[in-house]
Amino acid sequence: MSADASSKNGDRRHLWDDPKNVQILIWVFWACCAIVFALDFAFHRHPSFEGETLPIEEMVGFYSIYGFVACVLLVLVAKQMRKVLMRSEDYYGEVLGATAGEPDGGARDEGRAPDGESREGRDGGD
Amino acid sequence: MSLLEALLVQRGLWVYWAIITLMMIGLYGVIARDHLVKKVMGLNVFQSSAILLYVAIGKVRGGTAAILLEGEENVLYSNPLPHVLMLTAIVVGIATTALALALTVRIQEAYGTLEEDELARLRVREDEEEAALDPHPFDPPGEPEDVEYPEVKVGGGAGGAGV
Amino acid sequence: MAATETHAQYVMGETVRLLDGPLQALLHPALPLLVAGVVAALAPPRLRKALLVLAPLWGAWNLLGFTSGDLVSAELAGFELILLRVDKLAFLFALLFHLAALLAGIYALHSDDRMQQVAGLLYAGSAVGAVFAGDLLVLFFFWELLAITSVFLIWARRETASTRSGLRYLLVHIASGVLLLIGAALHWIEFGTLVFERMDLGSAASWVLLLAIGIKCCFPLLHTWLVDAYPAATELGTVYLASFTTKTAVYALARGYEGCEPLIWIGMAMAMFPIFYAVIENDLRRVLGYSMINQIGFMVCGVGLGAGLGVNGAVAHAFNDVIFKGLLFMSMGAVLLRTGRINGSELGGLYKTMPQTAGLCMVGAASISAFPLFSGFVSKSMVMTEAAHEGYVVVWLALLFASAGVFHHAGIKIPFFAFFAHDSGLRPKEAPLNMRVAMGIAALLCIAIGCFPNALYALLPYATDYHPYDTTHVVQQLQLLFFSALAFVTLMLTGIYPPELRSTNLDVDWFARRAAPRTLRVLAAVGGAIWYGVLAGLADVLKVVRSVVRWLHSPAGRLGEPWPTGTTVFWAATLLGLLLLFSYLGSAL
Amino acid sequence: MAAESVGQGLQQVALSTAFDVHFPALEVVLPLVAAPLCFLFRSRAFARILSAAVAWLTFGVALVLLQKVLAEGTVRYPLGGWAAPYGIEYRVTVAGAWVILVVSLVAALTLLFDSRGSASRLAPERRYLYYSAFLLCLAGLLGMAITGDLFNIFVFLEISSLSSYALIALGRDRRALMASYSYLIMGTIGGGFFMIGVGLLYQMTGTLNVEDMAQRLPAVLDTRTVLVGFAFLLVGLSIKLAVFPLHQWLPNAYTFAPPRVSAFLAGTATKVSYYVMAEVVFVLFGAHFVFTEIGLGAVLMPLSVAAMFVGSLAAIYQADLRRLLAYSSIGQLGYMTLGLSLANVEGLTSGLVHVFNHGVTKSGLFLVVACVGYRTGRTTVRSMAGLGTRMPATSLAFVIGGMSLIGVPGTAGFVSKWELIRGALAAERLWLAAVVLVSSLLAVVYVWRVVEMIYFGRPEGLESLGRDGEPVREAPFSMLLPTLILVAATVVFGLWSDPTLSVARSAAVELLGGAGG
Repeated sequence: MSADASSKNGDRRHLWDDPKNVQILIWVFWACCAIVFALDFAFHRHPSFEGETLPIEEMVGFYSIYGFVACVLLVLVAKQMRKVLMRSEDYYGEVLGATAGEPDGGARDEGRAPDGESREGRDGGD
Repeated sequence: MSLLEALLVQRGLWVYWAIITLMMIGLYGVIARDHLVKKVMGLNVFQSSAILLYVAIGKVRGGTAAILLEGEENVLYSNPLPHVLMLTAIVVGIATTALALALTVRIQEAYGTLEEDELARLRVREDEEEAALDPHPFDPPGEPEDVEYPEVKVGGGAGGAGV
Repeated sequence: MAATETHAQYVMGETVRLLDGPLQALLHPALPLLVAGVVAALAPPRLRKALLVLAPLWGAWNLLGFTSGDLVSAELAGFELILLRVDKLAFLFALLFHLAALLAGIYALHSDDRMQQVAGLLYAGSAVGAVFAGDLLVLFFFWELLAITSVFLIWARRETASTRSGLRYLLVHIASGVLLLIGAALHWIEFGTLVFERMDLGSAASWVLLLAIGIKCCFPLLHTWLVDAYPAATELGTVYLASFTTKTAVYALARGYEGCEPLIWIGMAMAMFPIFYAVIENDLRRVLGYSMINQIGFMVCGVGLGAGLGVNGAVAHAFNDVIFKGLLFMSMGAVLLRTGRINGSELGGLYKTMPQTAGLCMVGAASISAFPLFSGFVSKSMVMTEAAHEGYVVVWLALLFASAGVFHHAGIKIPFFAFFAHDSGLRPKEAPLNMRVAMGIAALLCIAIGCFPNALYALLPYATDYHPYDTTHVVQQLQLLFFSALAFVTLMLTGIYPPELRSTNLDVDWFARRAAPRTLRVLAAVGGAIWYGVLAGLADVLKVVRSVVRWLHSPAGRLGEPWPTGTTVFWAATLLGLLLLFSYLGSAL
Repeated sequence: MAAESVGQGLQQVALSTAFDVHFPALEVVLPLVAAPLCFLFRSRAFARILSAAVAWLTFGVALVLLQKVLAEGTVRYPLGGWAAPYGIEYRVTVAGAWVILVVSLVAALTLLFDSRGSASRLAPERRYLYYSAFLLCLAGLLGMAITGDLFNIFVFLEISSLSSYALIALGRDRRALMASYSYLIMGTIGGGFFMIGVGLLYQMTGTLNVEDMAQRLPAVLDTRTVLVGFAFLLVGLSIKLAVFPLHQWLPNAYTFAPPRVSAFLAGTATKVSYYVMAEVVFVLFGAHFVFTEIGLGAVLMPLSVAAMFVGSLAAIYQADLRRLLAYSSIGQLGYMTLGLSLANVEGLTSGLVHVFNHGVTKSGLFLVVACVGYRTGRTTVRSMAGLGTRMPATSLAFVIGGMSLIGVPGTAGFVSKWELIRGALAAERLWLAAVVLVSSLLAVVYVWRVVEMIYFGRPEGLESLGRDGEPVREAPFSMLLPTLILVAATVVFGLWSDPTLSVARSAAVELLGGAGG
């Protein structure tokens, strides 16, 4: 999904740099979903609840549908929450990492912050 | 009616009224007179009233002096003890008066006056001269006490050495 | 390990228990770590590093000498204090803490920071001490020690934001400790004992103590310290923090409130609400923080469900959580160390240069998502099963929802945004070896427990014959997880999924950090105006008083100046007159 | 000098000769005889040595008497061999012995103090008169505490008063004359009132012996004459005791008297009157009559509180150290009378222990001021500027004494204040305890003014030079020694309060037990 970004660092192409590979992965995933769903027909799931407490649980594909719906609902609700809850990063004043040295765009080769004095011991290499 | 009776009818109580009056005169003298010698005199009157009180206490109506007489028994005599005590009190009174008068002499020498209000003013001035050397932290600065003191001629020496 | 009366003795306390084996002097289990912490404070760097690894091993070896039923008490100021009480519950947690301390110790080997090393060891030691505390006073001692030692892990980041965050953290935890002390006092008053045993909700002490534990346990509305402080700590500090504080609280809850029904609902709420926050949170360690609250929700729920499978599930899940959550925090710590950033919006594509970290992170993600054959599966399902068994439909549905949600944010979001997603262009080095070793051990444990849960089950406080791997369970779980993932993939592909944005998301700490200060500021302004008005008035009054006092008492004042003789005599006469009048009236009556 | 340690003296003294039965008389006769001797020999050196020796002797005798009283109960001595109700009886109670101990101790130490410079207006060759008057004053004060005869108390009161008027008038400042005159007028009226009171009581009971009268009084307690007599006695004593508002003679008298006289009178005169008042109130009339029937507490308590505040507030404003200390004395006397007005064991104990504690403290502080005056030539607060380095021992002595005035724990002042607060609480008057604490804050203010000057004040210009233009340095040893002994005693008996408190307590119990005869 992030194929084009790799070239700017000039490093070798990695596995998921190739959209084809990603596409294959997605197809495999869909296949897995289908198989897992189909398992409901292959096995009889004994219900978690005894008796008639939650009959819907025994419905075919209950867990699959519940999982899917739950997650979509989760994301949609969370998205709406943003409208109410989201504030700028420095809403409370300070921002974490603001007073630390930001790596300059690339990888931090030694992982040592520019102001190494004050952050002594944060990392000592391998 | 009973009060008037107490005042006049009961015989003998008039002595106490006289003593109280005397005492009041003495105290009045001390309180109201500004002249130091007059105060001393007031004091003297006050002391006399106290002495008279004791004498009156000791007096027994119809009694004689408490002197042992040959051959006379069952003599009615006044209580001698208060009278004897008053000898001491009189001595004390004389000593006090003498000391007070001696002091007034010294005050006259030191200040040239015996009027207490003038002496008080002089003393206040002395106090303030002393205090001026020692500005008090709680005194607001630049707030002079603009009290005018009447000029009093200061005589005598500033406390001569030697009595 | 029967406690027979032969030889071996405790160093602390009075009770002497003799072990069957060779002459063996046992330290209080918390001592090895605490002593190591104190020694580390003075030791040179190499020794400190050695201690980080050796102290947990020594402690664990020492711990293994104890057995359920051991009791050490000491008398202090008339109180019989139980310094040590060993049972299966405490033993399991202590073992877990030693394991966590070992993992964190290995993870910390690259660092030279004395502050973090010392704080880490002492912190782990306090947690061990807390779970073995037999009474509320000893618990209070370690409870506060936990707070005081751990805050240095936050301050060790040495940034303004983290310092302030640490202060807030300390404040909350000191408050929790104070509540605990108050609760202990109330308990003493109500029951005449300080022994920390199961309580019934109802007494004032039990509520105060629940509040104290609830703060540390991140009950809803009391949880913000965690998502505030954990992301603020160092990459190493968070690993320590994630292992001890909340787990000690879970232990305390299991000890004191086993089977308390309100906990089921509290746990449910805890499992539910953080996942929404986790979806929109950018800081990946804060995502893990929310996920942690969600996992503790399962544990609280389990404790509430009561003896047997519920508590077993809670405890087992706590055990697993320390390992897989530790693994996730470790991987994020490695990312933070190597890139200096931790926001999802700034990361991505790190698999290219940190493939091992990415792989280990995914093991952790699989575990937290309760994938079959991973550790989360064998413990979380216990709580779920018990909830269903007890007939809590709503709770069960909510927990199922939360399970799906966990997979969503912790299982997919964390590894995806950090290591895959769009290429951020960052090409950091692979994590230091010691970190990879620590993560590797953790990952191995995750899989081992997932595959062979019976070893863990044997340690649980209640005997169990629970079998997680039946077809129904596995199929259910696979369906749930795959279709959760399907939802993620679908939303991603359709672009509905909310992008990672640099932002602050308001939580209930808004009330403490924003609303309260602002209200206070307004109040202060109003109050200040009034106050200054009052002060001005007071100043006027004082001025009057002062002038009156001066008028009376200064050397020239009415009472201060020496009166003329006549005046004094007048007063004497007046006083006499008054007294005579007084006596006259008195006698006339 | 061996007797200077009270602790040592309180130990069992094996002095059991036939002679010691005469000790009560000896206590008074010694200074009384020495006074005319001083006059006769007209030698300053002789007078000095004799008076100091007599003072120390009386102190020793007082110690023996106290120990004897504590061991055997009240010591009686019929003067001239006349039995009690008829003759004059010397009667040493615990409280009396306690007071004469304080008086003789303060006298001994102030006479040890080597007052140099021209502190009094007497020419050096006539200085023997000073000692003569001093000894008379001492005899009077001791006599008041020892005699068991009311009229005798009056006589001793006048002896001490007359000699103290003379002593005060010897002050170098001419204001001393007016101060003395004022005191004379007030003192004489006070004495007169006392005498009238005694006369009225004699009229009703026919006896002058305190114990005898105490036994006869209950029969006639409801007569108006007794009431009037009581009022006269009380007001008369209040004047001598400088109870607010009858305190105005005190500040100037203490301020302008010669230094040693200030120190001596501040430590003793009012304390003896306090004892006499306690005896009149508790022994003669009994607490029940005085506090329940007449309700004296309602009068004395407000006046005591007023004295605490008026004295302390006025002290804050004083420029002169001696006057500051004098006003502080008025406040401290307020504490003592407050203790008396509580009419319980704790309150009276606090008053009686304060007799010692305040006597020692205030005398010590007046001697400190005398040292300062000797070196700097002045006694204003300002003159203390920077003395912390130039007169370190003297400065420290002032600080310690000041702390005792405030009532800082560890000093003698604290012991009495603590006991007073206990008394207020025992009487269930919480507000009184609060008032005592608040008034202590005022003491902090006036003491701090001086302390600040000592350690942070900077002498300006000529002020850095002392008397006669010499640089200021530590006071000579002969002045410092008694000062430091007194100040050290405030610390010693602040920390080790058992002996003082226990004696004061048994005195208080004895006085209260004497209620109604």
